[in-house]
Amino acid sequence: MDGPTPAVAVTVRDLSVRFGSTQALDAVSLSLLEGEVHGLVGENGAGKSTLGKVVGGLYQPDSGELEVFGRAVHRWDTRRAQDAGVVIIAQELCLVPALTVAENVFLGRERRTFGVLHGDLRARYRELEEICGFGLPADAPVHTLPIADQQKVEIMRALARDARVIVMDEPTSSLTADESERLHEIMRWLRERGTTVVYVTHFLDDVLANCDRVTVMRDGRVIRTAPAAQETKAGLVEAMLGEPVDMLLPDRPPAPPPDTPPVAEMHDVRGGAVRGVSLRVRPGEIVGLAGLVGSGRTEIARALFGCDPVESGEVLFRGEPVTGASPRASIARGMAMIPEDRRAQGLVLLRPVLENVTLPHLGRFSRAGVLSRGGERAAVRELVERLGVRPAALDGDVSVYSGGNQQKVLFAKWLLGRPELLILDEPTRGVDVGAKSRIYQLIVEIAAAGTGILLISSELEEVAGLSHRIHLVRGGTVIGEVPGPGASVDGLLQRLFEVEPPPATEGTP
Amino acid sequence: MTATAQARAGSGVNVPALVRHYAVLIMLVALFVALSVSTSSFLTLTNLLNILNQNAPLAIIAVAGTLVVICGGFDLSTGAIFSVANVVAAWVALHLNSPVLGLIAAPLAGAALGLVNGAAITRLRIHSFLATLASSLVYGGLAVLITGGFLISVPAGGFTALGRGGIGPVYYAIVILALFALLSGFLLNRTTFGRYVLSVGGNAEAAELSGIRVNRIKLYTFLYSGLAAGIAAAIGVSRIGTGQPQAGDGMQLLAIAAVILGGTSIYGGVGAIWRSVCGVYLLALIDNGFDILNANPFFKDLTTGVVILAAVALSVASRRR
Amino acid sequence: MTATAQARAGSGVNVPALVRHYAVLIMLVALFVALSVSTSSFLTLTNLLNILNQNAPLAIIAVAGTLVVICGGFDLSTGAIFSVANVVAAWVALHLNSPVLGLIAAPLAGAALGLVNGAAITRLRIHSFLATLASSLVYGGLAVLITGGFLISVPAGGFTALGRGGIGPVYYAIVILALFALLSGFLLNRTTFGRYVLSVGGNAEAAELSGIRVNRIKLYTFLYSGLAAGIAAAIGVSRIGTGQPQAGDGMQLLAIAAVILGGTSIYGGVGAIWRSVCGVYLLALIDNGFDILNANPFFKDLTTGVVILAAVALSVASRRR
Amino acid sequence: GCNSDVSQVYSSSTPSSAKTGPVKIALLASSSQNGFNKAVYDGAVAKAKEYGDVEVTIFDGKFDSQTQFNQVQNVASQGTYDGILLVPNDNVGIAAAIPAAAQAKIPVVTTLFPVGPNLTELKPQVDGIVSTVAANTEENSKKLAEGAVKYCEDKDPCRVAILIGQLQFPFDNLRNKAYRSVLDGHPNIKVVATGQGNYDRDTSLKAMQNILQANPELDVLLSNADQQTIGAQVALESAGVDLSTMYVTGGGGNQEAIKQVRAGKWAADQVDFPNSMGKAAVEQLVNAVRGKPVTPVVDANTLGPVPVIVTKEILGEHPDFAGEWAD
Ligand SMILES: Nc1ncnc2c1ncn2[C@@H]1O[C@H](COP(=O)(O)OP(=O)(O)OP(=O)(O)O)[C@@H](O)[C@H]1O
Ligand SMILES: Nc1ncnc2c1ncn2[C@@H]1O[C@H](COP(=O)(O)OP(=O)(O)OP(=O)(O)O)[C@@H](O)[C@H]1O
Ligand SMILES: [Mg+2]
Ligand SMILES: [Mg+2]
Repeated sequence: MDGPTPAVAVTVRDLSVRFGSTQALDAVSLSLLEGEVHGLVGENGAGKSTLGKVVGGLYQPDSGELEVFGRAVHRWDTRRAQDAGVVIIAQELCLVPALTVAENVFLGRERRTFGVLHGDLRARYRELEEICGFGLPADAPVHTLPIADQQKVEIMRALARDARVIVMDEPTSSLTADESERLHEIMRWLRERGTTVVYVTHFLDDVLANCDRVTVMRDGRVIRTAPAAQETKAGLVEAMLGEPVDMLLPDRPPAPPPDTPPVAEMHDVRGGAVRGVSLRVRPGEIVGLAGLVGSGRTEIARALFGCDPVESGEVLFRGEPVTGASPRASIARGMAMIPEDRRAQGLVLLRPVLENVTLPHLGRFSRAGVLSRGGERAAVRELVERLGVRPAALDGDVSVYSGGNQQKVLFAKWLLGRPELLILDEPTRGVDVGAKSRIYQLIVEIAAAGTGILLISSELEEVAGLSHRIHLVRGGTVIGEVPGPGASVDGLLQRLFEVEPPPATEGTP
Repeated sequence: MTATAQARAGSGVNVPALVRHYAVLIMLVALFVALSVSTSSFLTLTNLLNILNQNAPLAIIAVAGTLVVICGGFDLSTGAIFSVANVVAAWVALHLNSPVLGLIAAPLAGAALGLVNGAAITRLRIHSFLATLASSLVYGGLAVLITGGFLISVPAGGFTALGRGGIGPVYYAIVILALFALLSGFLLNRTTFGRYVLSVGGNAEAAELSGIRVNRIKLYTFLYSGLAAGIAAAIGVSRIGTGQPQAGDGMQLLAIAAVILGGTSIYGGVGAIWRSVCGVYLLALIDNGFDILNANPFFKDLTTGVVILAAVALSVASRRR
Repeated sequence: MTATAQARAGSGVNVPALVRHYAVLIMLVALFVALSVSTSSFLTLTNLLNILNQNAPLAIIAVAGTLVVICGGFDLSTGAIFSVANVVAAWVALHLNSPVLGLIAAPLAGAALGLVNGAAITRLRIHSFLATLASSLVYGGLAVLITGGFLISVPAGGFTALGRGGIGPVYYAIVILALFALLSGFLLNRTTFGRYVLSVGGNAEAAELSGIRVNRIKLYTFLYSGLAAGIAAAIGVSRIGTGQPQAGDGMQLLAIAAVILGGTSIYGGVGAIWRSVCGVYLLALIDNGFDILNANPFFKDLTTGVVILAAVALSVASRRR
Repeated sequence: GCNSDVSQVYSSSTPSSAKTGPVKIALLASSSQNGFNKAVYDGAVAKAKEYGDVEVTIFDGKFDSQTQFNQVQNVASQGTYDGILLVPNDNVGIAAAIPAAAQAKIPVVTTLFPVGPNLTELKPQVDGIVSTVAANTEENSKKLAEGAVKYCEDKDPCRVAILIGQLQFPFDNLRNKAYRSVLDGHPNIKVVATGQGNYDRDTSLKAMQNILQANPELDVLLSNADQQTIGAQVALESAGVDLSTMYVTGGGGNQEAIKQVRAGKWAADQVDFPNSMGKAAVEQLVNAVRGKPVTPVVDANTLGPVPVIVTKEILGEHPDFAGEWAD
């Protein structure tokens, strides 16, 4: 940066936070300048969110100092932080479900006279919407929105606060590439206005392209802070993980011969947001679903897994028509699904790691309904080690695990069952680069062992790089298919944005 | 119900949604019509005013209780607060020889006890279900101690004006209920306080993140609930002219039943004041019906149970597709 | 409390965690010691056995209620089920002239009514709080109808053996409670059923997606709770020798209070059987203490409320950092 | 009536249990927070003072039969008390606890109700009960109803509303049946409504308002409890009914009720004498403890200065009687 040295917005000095036996932050010192986009990277559990939450007033540090705009703060909570202009977009979506989009966005910042609300909510919302351009309906209750849209609401909520410092903790984890780009534009716009943005993300390319400075964290400590221009992706990765990691996608497993009978098929399935879908997955094949957010990929997966009713069409598993579909029946047939919302749909946060992993497989670890806990522990310990879940405690409290480690626990849960069909809905959301490459490796191994995989991801590189075949999804139907090898992100995007959608029936696998 | 199913249910305005929303009103109207045709004594101004008047104290408690439940809490102490407030009113009226002071003392005492509830819940971070269960025992004991276990009879005169008098044929109690319900509805829907109540009940963490003082909002709802119980007690004690330490026994459960019957979620975040009032009067109509039809009281509880189930089933059936 | 505060609390095993976990036990022991030193009448075998025996039916209900609460439900109908089961037992014993059949009929009746609860809750998809509130009214009405409002006196003889007899000085009721609590603890901690109960209470949607029949698990917990109320009723009616339609009044609230006092979360997902039993006996010791210390009964409710608050505050204080 | 003035020697435990010296009595009130029980207690204490070496302690039964059951057991097992004075919450459930007292050789005197399956049998039905200080509920209820019949003689139809505590309570059921057995024999008498007052003013007020709605013209109000009549009075008066033109009754004989009867507003009241009952019960209990002769049945109707059913005229003859309790 040129010109006069910019003023310091936030300084933290020797900040430490300890949770039980975990030292989440260990004497962290860092300064954030006014008008900079400051990248914060590190592997899962490095302490990024914890740092953000301390700055945002959600957590109290055990020791250390916090200085905001030159003033040392002592009592610090979300309210005081917001009054000082510090706002955080938490990693885990945190909205009031029954309130509308606009109400959520301006929550706590309502205009009022003697406590009586003004009627200008919609006008204010429109103003903000002009800046963001997300196109969300102001009056929809947020619980009716897909996750990605909820994330946009979170972003708008932070903007609505006219903050001088915004901590964005993985704001793009459910956004598609173009929406992420919108956010990056917003960041630049904020920077011009002198706002400080802390950008926590696992997308290192985004960090390098959009941040002024980058701080790398590992094990609760700051490794280094440097101008983004001086960093490289490989350098960041090595600093994060303490060792260089091969970031190339693994090779696809060999595709099954085309005449292999499919393990699962959908024939013109309709129901809810699914409007006529046909596809098939063969054993050992990785089939990707590419689509924009809200295109209905999750709905397709849920219909296949039996969570949502199928109104017409047919689902076949190993050639047999599926009747009386339910998650239970699907699991019994040999399917498994890692849902997109790991906290709401995947994990029982109140129960320890062990119980979460074995939940669908208790039949195996019990006789006449009585559990054999030794067998359970042995099986789970093996998986936890294989997947590198951290902390590696079987009785660990998953609710406080970092996002990436929660995702690994979910993988462990379904890998215990050796499914014939594995549905993965955003399997690497919020996962660090190291873990990501381990998950890719896993996907490939699982497929190589003969499991059919249906892969849904908003990271088109993943879909393009791992799938044998890719279905393009729009408006709840499959609008086309491209072979995986040779597919490019740009090519996929172009097809997805095609103005004139072909008729739904064209989507033959 | 899963979140997605909920999401699905939440979209668009259609007949099932209306039924769900208005189930309690529909039941109320149905019972109203049934009673009107089955006996001529039902549909008279006096009877209707009586029903409204009789249950106004309970309805006032349920109105404030709606805010508590929407905010994610439970107030099981309103009955005990009613008891304390009603003996305090009688005590003050008798010993300070001022009916007016007595009647003013009740809401004040109620608000004070509600404040204690709120402080205990937010300071000690106890769940309100347990905290108010405990405080209801404490308050109940307090009411008995104030009276020494006896009744406090206030000589008639000004003291009974509030409970027995009215504006024309309309009892004051009805007027107070109407005002209180309107005020509460306004608070809930048109003020930042109401917005915060909804958000704290809907997702306390999100509210906290938005800079809302979650504890303070919770505290206010319990204060409000205590105040309402105090107002109800003023009406009740004035009607009877006697402070009784057991006067409020069981009211808290009826009030909560009415709130939930009105469709307010016990998980908080959503609800409506008017539906709780409908809930109170749905239960009241059953009572009234049994009395004026001279039906066998053995069947009253049974009927009440069935009506509640029917109302809820109606609202739930419409949720299916 | 916000989720973050909760999350913060959840880590590591340390002294505060122990206090939190054992708060109810600590209070129980403290009260036990206090009573032992303050009067010689307390620490006698007879008195202790009496306390255990007297509260065994309530404890049995609380034990099963723990499973219901852990599974995310609420059973407000156990008192009414107790009433029905106890009049059914008396009726059968009297009219079929078989004490044994009568005593067997109670648990069966209880289980049947619990099944009806469970079916209503899962089929109609009503929240259990409201459903069991309604069903408790229906069942209460049923109990009155069975008796016609009178008592059903069973001629002494075999009928009272269960309630009054015992193995040596140990009443059968205590033995049954011990077995039932052990069985329930085993079910919760060592069986797939228990694991499912915990996960359904913790996150019903995740459980459903893991292939668990959520509704069936819920239904079983209510069935179990009804069965427990029936067993409790068999003991109770056998003790008294008479079926009374009001026998169970108020039991449901005491049982739930004990469960929550034992630290089981009203949101489900976590809890322990033995702590509910401690909760029951903590309340029982207060009662017993007042009686044998000859303390002014005016202060009993007040004291109970304060002890509950103290127990909870103890467990919560240790949660802070 | 069942009253029996024949003295019998308390014989169910051996005379060797006779005790000299101070006597400690546990008064198990149905609820200590209740005027009626308080009056029993006051009477008991007064009598104890007369003795000088007798002490009475009150226990709170919380209107809950299980609580009282436990209290009997606890008292029996502790050995602190020499006798139990019982104001029972229910007649049958508590009976099961009495044998424990009998075993511990602690005599029990019951007031207000007999203990045992038969509510109309005053003679001790359970081993351990040495004396019943009570009146026959059925007969008293019939007497109250007979007053109404007399009032109705030249009225056709004569519309009667009954306000009963709670029909689910056996003794209230008994009272209601007793009323009906008297009234139903008279074709001119129509029982137009039966409401439940739950011994509570507010509940009774509501019930009466509702009843008046369907039956604006009432001739008789039969109520088994004064508290209920007081609540009903509010409803009647605010509906513009002059009580003196009706036949209004109450039950219990509390001070308010006696005032109303004297004022001519209520036509009759069925009087209880809790204070005298407390005294009489202590007397029997002390006799039992000391091995003196015990009267197994003390008819409570005979304990007070006035007959069990009082009217304005009767009270006129007893200007000093004010009622033995206040609620
Ligand atoms: N509330 C809490 N209680 C206990 N431990 C916690 C809590 N929050 C975080 N931790 C632990 O602190 C460490 C740092 O967590 P944090 O969430 O800050 O990591 P992160 O860098 O944001 O990781 P991710 O990239 O996965 O989001 C982790 O080991 C986590 O398990
Ligand atoms: N239950 C439902 N009923 C009707 N429409 C729904 C329902 N659930 C979601 N939708 C809508 O269907 C569309 C597809 O949503 P879905 O979440 O399946 O998209 P997606 O492609 O998986 O996107 P994401 O990236 O959020 O996972 C969205 O527009 C959403 O609003
Ligand atoms: Mg994080
Ligand atoms: Mg999706």
